[in-house]
Amino acid sequence: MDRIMQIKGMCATYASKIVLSDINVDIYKNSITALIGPSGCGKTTFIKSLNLLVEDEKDGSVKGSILLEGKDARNIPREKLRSKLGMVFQNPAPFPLSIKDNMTYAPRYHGIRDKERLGQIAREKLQVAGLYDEVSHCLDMPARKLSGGQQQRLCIARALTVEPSVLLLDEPCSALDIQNTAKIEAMLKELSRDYAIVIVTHNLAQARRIADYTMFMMSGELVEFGRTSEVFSNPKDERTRQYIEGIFG
Amino acid sequence: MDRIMQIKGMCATYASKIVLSDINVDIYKNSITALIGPSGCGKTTFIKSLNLLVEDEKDGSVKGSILLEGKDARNIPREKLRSKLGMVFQNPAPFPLSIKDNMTYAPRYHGIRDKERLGQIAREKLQVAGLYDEVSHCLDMPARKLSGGQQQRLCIARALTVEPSVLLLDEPCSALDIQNTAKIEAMLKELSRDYAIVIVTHNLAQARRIADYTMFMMSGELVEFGRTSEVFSNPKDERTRQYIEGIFG
Amino acid sequence: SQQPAEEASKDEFKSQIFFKGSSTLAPVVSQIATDFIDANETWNKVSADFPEKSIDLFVSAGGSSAGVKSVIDGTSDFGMVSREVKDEEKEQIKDYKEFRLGLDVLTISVNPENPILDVKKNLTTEEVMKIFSGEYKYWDEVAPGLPHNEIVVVTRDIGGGAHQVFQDKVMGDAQVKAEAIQEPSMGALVTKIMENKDAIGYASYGLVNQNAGKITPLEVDGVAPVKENIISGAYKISRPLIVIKSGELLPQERIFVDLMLSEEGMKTVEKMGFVPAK
Amino acid sequence: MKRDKVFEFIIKAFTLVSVAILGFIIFFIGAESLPAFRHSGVAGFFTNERWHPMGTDPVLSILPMVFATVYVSFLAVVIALPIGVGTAVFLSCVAGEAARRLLKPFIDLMAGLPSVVFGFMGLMVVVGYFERHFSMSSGESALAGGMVLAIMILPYIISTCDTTMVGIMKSYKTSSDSLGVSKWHMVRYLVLPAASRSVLAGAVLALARGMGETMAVMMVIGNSPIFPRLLGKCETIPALIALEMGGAPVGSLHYHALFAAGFILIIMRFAVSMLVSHIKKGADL
Amino acid sequence: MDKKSKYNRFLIWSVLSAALTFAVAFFILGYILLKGGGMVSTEFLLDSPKGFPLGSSGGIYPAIIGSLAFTGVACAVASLLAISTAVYLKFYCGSRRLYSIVRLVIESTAGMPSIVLGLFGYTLFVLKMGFGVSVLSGGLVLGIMIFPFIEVRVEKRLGEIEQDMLLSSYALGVSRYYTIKRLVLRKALPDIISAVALAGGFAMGATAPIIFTGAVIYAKAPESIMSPAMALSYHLYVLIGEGAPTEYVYGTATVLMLLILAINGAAMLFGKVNRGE
Ligand SMILES: Nc1ncnc2c1ncn2[C@@H]1O[C@H](COP(=O)(O)OP(=O)(O)OP(=O)(O)O)[C@@H](O)[C@H]1O
Ligand SMILES: Nc1ncnc2c1ncn2[C@@H]1O[C@H](COP(=O)(O)OP(=O)(O)OP(=O)(O)O)[C@@H](O)[C@H]1O
Ligand SMILES: [Mg+2]
Ligand SMILES: [Mg+2]
Repeated sequence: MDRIMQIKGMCATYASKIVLSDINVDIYKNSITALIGPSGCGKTTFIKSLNLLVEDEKDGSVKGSILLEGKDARNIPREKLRSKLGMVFQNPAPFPLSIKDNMTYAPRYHGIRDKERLGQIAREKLQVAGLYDEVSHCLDMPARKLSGGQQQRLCIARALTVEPSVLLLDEPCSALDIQNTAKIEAMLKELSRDYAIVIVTHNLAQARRIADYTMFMMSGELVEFGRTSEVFSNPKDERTRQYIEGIFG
Repeated sequence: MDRIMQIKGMCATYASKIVLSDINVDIYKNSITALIGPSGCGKTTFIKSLNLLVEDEKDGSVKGSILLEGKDARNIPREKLRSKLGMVFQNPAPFPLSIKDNMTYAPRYHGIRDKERLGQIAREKLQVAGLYDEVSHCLDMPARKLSGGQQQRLCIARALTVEPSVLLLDEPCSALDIQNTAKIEAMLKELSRDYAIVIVTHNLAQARRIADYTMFMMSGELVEFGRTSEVFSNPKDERTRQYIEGIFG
Repeated sequence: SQQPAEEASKDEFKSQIFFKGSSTLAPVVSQIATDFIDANETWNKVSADFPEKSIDLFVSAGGSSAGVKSVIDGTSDFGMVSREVKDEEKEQIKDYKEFRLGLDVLTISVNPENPILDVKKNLTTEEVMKIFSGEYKYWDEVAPGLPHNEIVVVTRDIGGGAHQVFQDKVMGDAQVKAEAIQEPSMGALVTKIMENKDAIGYASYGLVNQNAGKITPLEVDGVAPVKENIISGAYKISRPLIVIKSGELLPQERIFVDLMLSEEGMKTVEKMGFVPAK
Repeated sequence: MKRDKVFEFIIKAFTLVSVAILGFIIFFIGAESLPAFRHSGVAGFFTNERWHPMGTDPVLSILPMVFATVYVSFLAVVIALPIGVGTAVFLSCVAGEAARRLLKPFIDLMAGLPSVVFGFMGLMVVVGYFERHFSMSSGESALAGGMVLAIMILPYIISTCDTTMVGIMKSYKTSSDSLGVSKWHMVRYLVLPAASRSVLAGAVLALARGMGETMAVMMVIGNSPIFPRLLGKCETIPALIALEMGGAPVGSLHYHALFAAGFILIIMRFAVSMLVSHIKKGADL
Repeated sequence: MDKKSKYNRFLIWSVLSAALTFAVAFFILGYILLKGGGMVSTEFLLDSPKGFPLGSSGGIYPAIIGSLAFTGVACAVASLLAISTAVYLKFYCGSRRLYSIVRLVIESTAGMPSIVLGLFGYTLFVLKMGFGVSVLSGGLVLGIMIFPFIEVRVEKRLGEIEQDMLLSSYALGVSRYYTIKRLVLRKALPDIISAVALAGGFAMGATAPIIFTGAVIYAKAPESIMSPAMALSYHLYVLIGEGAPTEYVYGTATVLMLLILAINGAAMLFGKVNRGE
């Protein structure tokens, strides 16, 4: 399979604190990569580094080379880079706008003016994220009034509106009930036909269920990367084994 | 087993929107009650109604009777009620203070002045929440700089500092990795010897693992309540069955 | 020069005249100007040679030196000065002209409740000097029988025009004591004397007249600050009120200056409490 | 997108213009004060002698005015800070939404009153009171200046703190309530610490305003160029400049010396904000 | 309860502070209104100053218009520059060095004695740039005076915008400009407007900066920003200096107060409408 992203010697720091050190890994097209590891190991920072969002944070900096489709990410205009890498945050943060405006926020920026068309995009993506039926009657309600899980799904739907080719998801299902989780998983599987997906998850079962590749991180280092089946059945690193066995231990 | 809370005909509304209708349920001492149900069904609202927090929100109101240890919750001073019902929110919101100050915030209120003692409480509860080792060297760091999971654990630890007799947890493990989840579960099991615990979870496996009772809600109604084993193996309501089978479906 | 109005004057009639300078003189000039505007409204009513343009006379304060500076810089048409214009200042002004409107006198005034008025209505220059320099600290040092109260000396800003006059004519080489209260305007100085029983200060003759009864001037060296003595020059502590200009006057400016120097203008000067030049 | 570039360019240009103008002010004052510094050296401004800029042998010491400026403005901040923060707490945590909306405009209104009015009322009320009740020969004093200035800077402190405190209340009230602590505990241990930055910012803003305030202070401190005492007269640098600028012949040493005094004031303000940003770093959250 | 009494002092502190603050505020405002409120009539508002000394009868119409003109110029200039600077510093300025230099310049000029600003404005605008003594020159100086005031507030407000929200927006690949326009301004606009209004009040009350640059003792209502004008604050100063009848002093102060109140009120209303939509 083709690599869509190649990451070499990536380091991320906040002020003097080194959060990621020397990460080397590739992201493959048409596949799902699960990112697992203990809390605080740097998973969120990892995906925020891929689209250089860390550099927009206070004192944050990213070093090393990140190639997207063979091109250095730094040479791609930020906006382009980011609309190629759709991202969903760990804590859903809908904008303080109505549900509809949250959905049309990015498309409008990308030049879509037609009301019809905007409405259609909103509807379609909300459907994909399994939220449409619940909110179709109140699209003008402030998005902040939605329940936690609804907000989460809204943010997923919103990330889809930019039609990214890579999707970066930080624990997208953590606030979702089982049915919605199943829906999202199905959707991701579906999307992975066309896109590359990186998903941070604490749910190892989920990683096993949907991921083609799994990377395991610990205190800012990439410990292991490989096909999911191999990582889970036959981990090369002792730390990985211990972590995975934690499920049952 | 003894009932610590009795809820009769509880309704909750935001402005004119009815979010909970006619909930009748009891919470038992020394046991864990899992609250499951689809996203947006009113789980968060349910636990926010128990300590009457909904009434402090804009346009929120709670009707019906809520008895805590036989006393009407409305006749208990709010502060007392709330320190009896510890609560952890779905999206962790540490105060914009240092980690240590987050931990000593409530104990100070209850008259503890001694630095030693405060430090000890902070340490102890952080240990229970499995955060101590990660943050022991930087207790004076702003809590907002912690990773998502760390913030979550901090909020759990903070809720424990008031020594509540009922613990209300809204998806406490959703941002936690497997090991911390295991730790928290063990801790909850431990705590349930002395306390009553209500835990909202989307992880049905978790509910099965730790809960003595399970209540299933849907669109603001309590559909089913019973011993966990029974609810899962032999649900009385068709909707419950369908929801639970969703795991495999 | 940068003044846009002046540039315009080459081809167009200049309807604006700008005065700037001494805050003592500003109310006088603006009073005359307002009356002039009210009487005429447009220039053609002043003289048939002028076009029908509204009369815009502007008066702005800022201090005597600011007035001189504005004339040097060309940012105003006339400067108002309430002290003698120094030679080095005159050198900087091309084709210097000055018009004397009148005299202001500094009276040595006290609160009407001050018992000194019963004991001693006259001070010598030396005594005034001693009071202001701090050699006399309490009233009973000035004359026996007065209360043992601290003398509250009120002055204008040391360095301002009024103070310079006082310095030259009274203090000589001595300095006013550091504890003196410096007031930003004559109005404030007079107010202070009106409010504080132990205060003494050099109040402007004009303001003493405007506040007759609320503030009382003393004699100095036996000479009372009254009109005759001022005109005769017997009362020494005085300063001139001057309007200055660089270059030739435009016809409309000439008309206004003549008005200021006319009997009517002098009446206004007097009404404002100063001693008119004529 | 093109619009972005344009926007960025425009605000960059405006920023540049602003900085250029402000920089030019500093330069202007610096340049105008140069002759004075050349005359008596920087040290000459800080000797223990009298300010006497005219005559044949001018002395340009403004040490007493430096002290007075600091003294009066600190006095004002010391008086206004506790009251201002207290009022902000009242507005954000005690008063209901309706009361807040009713009362807040008065604060803004106070901020807008011209300093002449404050000075005038200070003269009538504060100075008059001192004279009547403290048997002071004259009521003009550093304390009167501090009090009048305190009233003037109060609205600044209040409105800086209030906005932040309302934000904190909004975001964390629910979390705090659920811990069963009282509102006052929240004020003491959450609102105040979390707003400390704002309080500091408010204080600095107020101090800046205080050190530069001219008219009102000038009307009530007596303007005597002596070292400040609480109940004694004194003269601040802005008062010195405002009093004497009108009478100083342009280009004279006196004129340049007044600019030098202004320049020293800038340096002082700068020192204060450096000090504060230092403290801020120490208390960083 | 012991816990309650422990915090009583906070309650007492805040209530007393507020009581004191509002007592002072009401005293000052009430005093002025009581003494000057009776003066406010259509004649006073719409007539030119008359009498002897000038201003002791007639009205203050030219000063009202002049004050509005000065304040308008000042607010327009200052808000444009200050908001731009704040946005630039918060969202675009990449270099820490540059940031601290700009901050340093702003901090040093904040609270500059206004008389010095006036002299500076005289040199730059009146002389060098040839604007003459005019509303424009005076307004520009006032604008410089309130610039740091607005900038500091706006920057602080922008700093309070949630970081998460900004990051979420950037992550969608939209530009900073778009984020600022749609999210940041939407959240911060009411506060920005109230900062500008507050600053406008401050400018309207200032005297010293316009003495040298734009204000005159007597003028008709200005017809262009290139001519000098009266201003309420300066008129007040002159009235006090000349010892005009106190009811005229307080009447002028009352009008000034009401104007400032109106400006703030309008700002609040605007903010509310903006938030509500
Ligand atoms: N403040 C509010 N105003 C109006 N509606 C609200 C408010 N808070 C919640 N709701 C609505 O009430 C319903 C129940 O919300 P609640 O947060 O209790 O759901 P939940 O069961 O916790 O869902 P999730 O699992 O997604 O967190 C939702 O439809 C939500 O949109
Ligand atoms: N802005 C910041 N400043 C300083 N330290 C930070 C910052 N953001 C994150 N960190 C630290 O970097 C480390 C990694 O954080 P990160 O959020 O990437 O963890 P994570 O793997 O996503 O954890 P979780 O599963 O709990 O969300 C943590 O120790 C955290 O405290
Ligand atoms: Mg994370
Ligand atoms: Mg919820």
